[in-house]
Amino acid sequence: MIETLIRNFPLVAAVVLMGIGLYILIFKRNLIKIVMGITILSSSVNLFLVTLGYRTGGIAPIYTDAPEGLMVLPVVQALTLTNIVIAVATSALILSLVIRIYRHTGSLDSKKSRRMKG
Amino acid sequence: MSKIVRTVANQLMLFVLVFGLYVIMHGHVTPGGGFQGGAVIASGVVMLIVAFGSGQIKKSLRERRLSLVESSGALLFILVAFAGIGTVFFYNFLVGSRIFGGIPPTGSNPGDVWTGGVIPLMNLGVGLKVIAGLSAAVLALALFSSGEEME
Amino acid sequence: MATLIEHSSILIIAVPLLIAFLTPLIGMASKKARNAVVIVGLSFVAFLVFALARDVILNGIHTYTLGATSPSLTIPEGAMMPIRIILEVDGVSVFMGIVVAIVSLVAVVYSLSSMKGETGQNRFYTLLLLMVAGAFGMVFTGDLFNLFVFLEITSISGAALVAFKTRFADSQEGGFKYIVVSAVASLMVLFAISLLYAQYNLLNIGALAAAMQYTMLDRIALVILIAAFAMKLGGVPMHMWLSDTYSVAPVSITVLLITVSQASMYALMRIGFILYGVTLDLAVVGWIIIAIGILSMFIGVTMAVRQTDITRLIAYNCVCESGFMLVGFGVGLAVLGNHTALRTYGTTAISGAIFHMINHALFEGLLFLVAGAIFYRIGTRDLNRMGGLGHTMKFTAAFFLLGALASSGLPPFNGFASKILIYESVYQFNPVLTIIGILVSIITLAVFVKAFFSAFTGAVLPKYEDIKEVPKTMIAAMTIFAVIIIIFGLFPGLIVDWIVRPATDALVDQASYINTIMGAIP
Amino acid sequence: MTLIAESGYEFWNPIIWLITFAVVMVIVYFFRKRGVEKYKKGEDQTKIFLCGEEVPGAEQRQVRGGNVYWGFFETLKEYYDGIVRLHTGIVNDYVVWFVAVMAISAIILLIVKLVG
Amino acid sequence: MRQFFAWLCLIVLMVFLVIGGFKMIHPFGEPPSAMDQYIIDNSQKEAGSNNVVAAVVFDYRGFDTLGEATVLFAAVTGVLLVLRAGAKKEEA
Repeated sequence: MIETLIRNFPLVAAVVLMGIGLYILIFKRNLIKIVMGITILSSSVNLFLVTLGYRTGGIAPIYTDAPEGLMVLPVVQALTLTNIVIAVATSALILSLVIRIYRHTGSLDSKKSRRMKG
Repeated sequence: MSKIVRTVANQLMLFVLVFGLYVIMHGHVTPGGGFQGGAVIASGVVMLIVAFGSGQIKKSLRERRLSLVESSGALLFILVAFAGIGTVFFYNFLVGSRIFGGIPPTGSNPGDVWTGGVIPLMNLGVGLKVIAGLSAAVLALALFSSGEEME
Repeated sequence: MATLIEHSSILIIAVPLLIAFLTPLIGMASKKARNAVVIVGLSFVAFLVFALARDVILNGIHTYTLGATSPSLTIPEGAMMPIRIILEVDGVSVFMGIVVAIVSLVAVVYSLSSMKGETGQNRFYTLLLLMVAGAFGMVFTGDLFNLFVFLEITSISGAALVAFKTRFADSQEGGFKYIVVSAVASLMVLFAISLLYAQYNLLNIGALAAAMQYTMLDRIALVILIAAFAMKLGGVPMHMWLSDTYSVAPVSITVLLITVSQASMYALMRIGFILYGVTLDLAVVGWIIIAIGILSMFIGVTMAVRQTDITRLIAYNCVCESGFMLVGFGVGLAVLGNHTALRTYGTTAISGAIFHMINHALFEGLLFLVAGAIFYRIGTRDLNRMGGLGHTMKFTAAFFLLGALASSGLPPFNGFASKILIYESVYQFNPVLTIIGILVSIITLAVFVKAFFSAFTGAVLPKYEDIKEVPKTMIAAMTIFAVIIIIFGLFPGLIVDWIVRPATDALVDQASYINTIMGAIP
Repeated sequence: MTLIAESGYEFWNPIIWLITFAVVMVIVYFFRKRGVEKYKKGEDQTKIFLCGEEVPGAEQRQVRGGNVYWGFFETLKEYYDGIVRLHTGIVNDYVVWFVAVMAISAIILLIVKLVG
Repeated sequence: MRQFFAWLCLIVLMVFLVIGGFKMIHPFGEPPSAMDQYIIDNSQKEAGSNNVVAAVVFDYRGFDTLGEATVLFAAVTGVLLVLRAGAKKEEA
């Protein structure tokens, strides 16, 4: 059991990071902190993806002057690249919306700045 | 910012541009690619915004021009993808042809820029798009939060 | 023509993207040219969709391997599994494609006059086209990660469009809620996809379905996928963003958001029926979906009764209607393993749910367009400040009545035709569900009686005496929906035979979906 | 052909429904015709009569949308109090519900695995 | 009340995911690699690119990259749309 934990520690670390992101999204009322929580969540998914592709003693999947050895999986790295760009785009859009909300309501608190309920 | 910062940023921007273009155009040989290089140059633009203030940058970087460059980059990308539709959408039709058509020897090799088929073209399109897009987004955020708005 | 059909599945996704990238450049030159290009492009896409639907219904599943040496080469030589991204279009996909095509055309026609005088129209049409392209991609792709990417496209463009009217505070708030919810949901979807990738090193739905072993990690991935897509389609108790978002968006965008939610429901069904298919504990997963559906029906309609904001009222009714579909699909999923039950009533339930999807998009879209027309004229969405509009806005009132009757399942409109299928089949599965459904339909009628009564009837209020009928193009857009609703109501048998049956057969037939991909192993 | 009768319980044919509807409409028209001669325009019978009081304007006569179904809400007061309190428009709560649904359905699936 | 409920759900979910981390069929360092190995072996022949990741991003999974570029395009357009000038007077 415990050696499984040691062996799979990177995967568990990604899960813990995801827990931190969800914690921020649940308990922090500040809109900027919500954006941070989403970014942390996507970083945890990125970490998980890259971790999946690692082979013990693997080298980067680039043939230019490559040393001998097994190459790590390239597809997960491509997926991670895609997800990073998507996270950047999402946070840019959310931040612009947060600025507008602050201009309108003068508050960054997700409870004070809400207009619609029920 | 102070005069020193502005001067240094001015000089540094040249190297940032060169490095970013290098990363973009060597994306199929070495680590990097359109997104990475575009992010490098966009961060250079952010440096200029920090140094000179967004109002100054707004005079030289018009939003119209930025969206023009961004759309043209995206168009280059999707048109290169369309060009392969004679066979299949996204078909790498340039491998073995005269443009970027070199095929590297299998296994570890010193690397050759004149390979990759459509990949360098797509890198270029994505690079243009990322430069213009990120710069426009950051500039718009900076301008709006500093009170004045984009045209 | 044959070549066009062969490439149609990718053209349907790529042509809107191309026009979206072109729109800012054309819009700088002239507005009329931009509108013409958008409408012509979307009409061409709709034509392609119908041609592709005919081809798929006649000749079976249509695959397109991107970047291969031939479109039908799903698995290259020397490999045992698909390497590239494959578009796999079967009956359900073309059905959803038809829905998206119709609704997007109507939305653009409506926007032509309802967006007049607003600033930033170039970007509006660009994002609208991106949203349409994302919806098409979600329903046509056969690759899980590609599904995630298109989900993100629809989420981001949708959030920006919801916040289009930047002078209102609540529209900004609705856009913020929508993007936060969508970002969290799609990130969890990506986490589930990576869980599947970690075990099978595959991303193609068909190949994954062939390799699925239903281990512990598969269960966790299934849970995350169900929850995330249920959140995206607004199932109770994750429906609260929906009323906040639908009620503040421009209505032509709300109509598209409905189809995006339908695409999320399509993804949920694709995952339940095809990806996990017969390997999962069908009864349990089916009952989870049925529970979400029952909650959506009841809470959605009871919350709709007490709303005084007309678009919020219709939005809560959307939650209620999607509950009907979830119940139908859940019953079909619960009996998927049991062949006699599936043949006696399971397929009927699935057909009712699928038929209700297009009906839902039609009549809820019509109701939202009517609400937008009222807002366009009198500038308020508050039912307390309306009254007597029926005297001056006759067409609008008639359209609202039509949509309301269809939505509450009164004969002879299409809502009744699909709801009776659900009632009959679900009654054989569990009578209580049918009783709840009929009760909910009655309360739905009460909801719309309230809305119609307080908005259109009564004497003409003095402040609304000079209100005129809405412009011609908005009337035209509503007329399209109304005509389709009446046709679907009068000839339900034809529609069921033509497009709903093939969709149902494609959804319950996991083997052919897998063989279309994996059958080509050399 | 325009017949949906999968279950055999009953069938639904819009054409037959329309014919029935038309017949009913004809009957209704006859009833209306019998009353319509007695109706004369421009007399007291076309005016609103409110116990002799003078009739208030349209604004006052109009029943507001918020006042419809008042008794319904009074009867279901407890239910509505509970259900409306859950609809806090706070975005954090939406994420809480999402996590809750994931947790609950995960528990259900695990129990099923342990039992079966 | 809400705090307790949220903590409970979060902890339950995290426990499930950590158990999933233990239960990984293929432990860290030895992933299944049939598809990726095919790409690693053939990227130079088919895509003519030394950088296997670039080959994946632009050739094998180029459609995802098109979608990704579209996402960035949509986000930038959305930012410029939300922060546009000339919107009519603001109502809180």
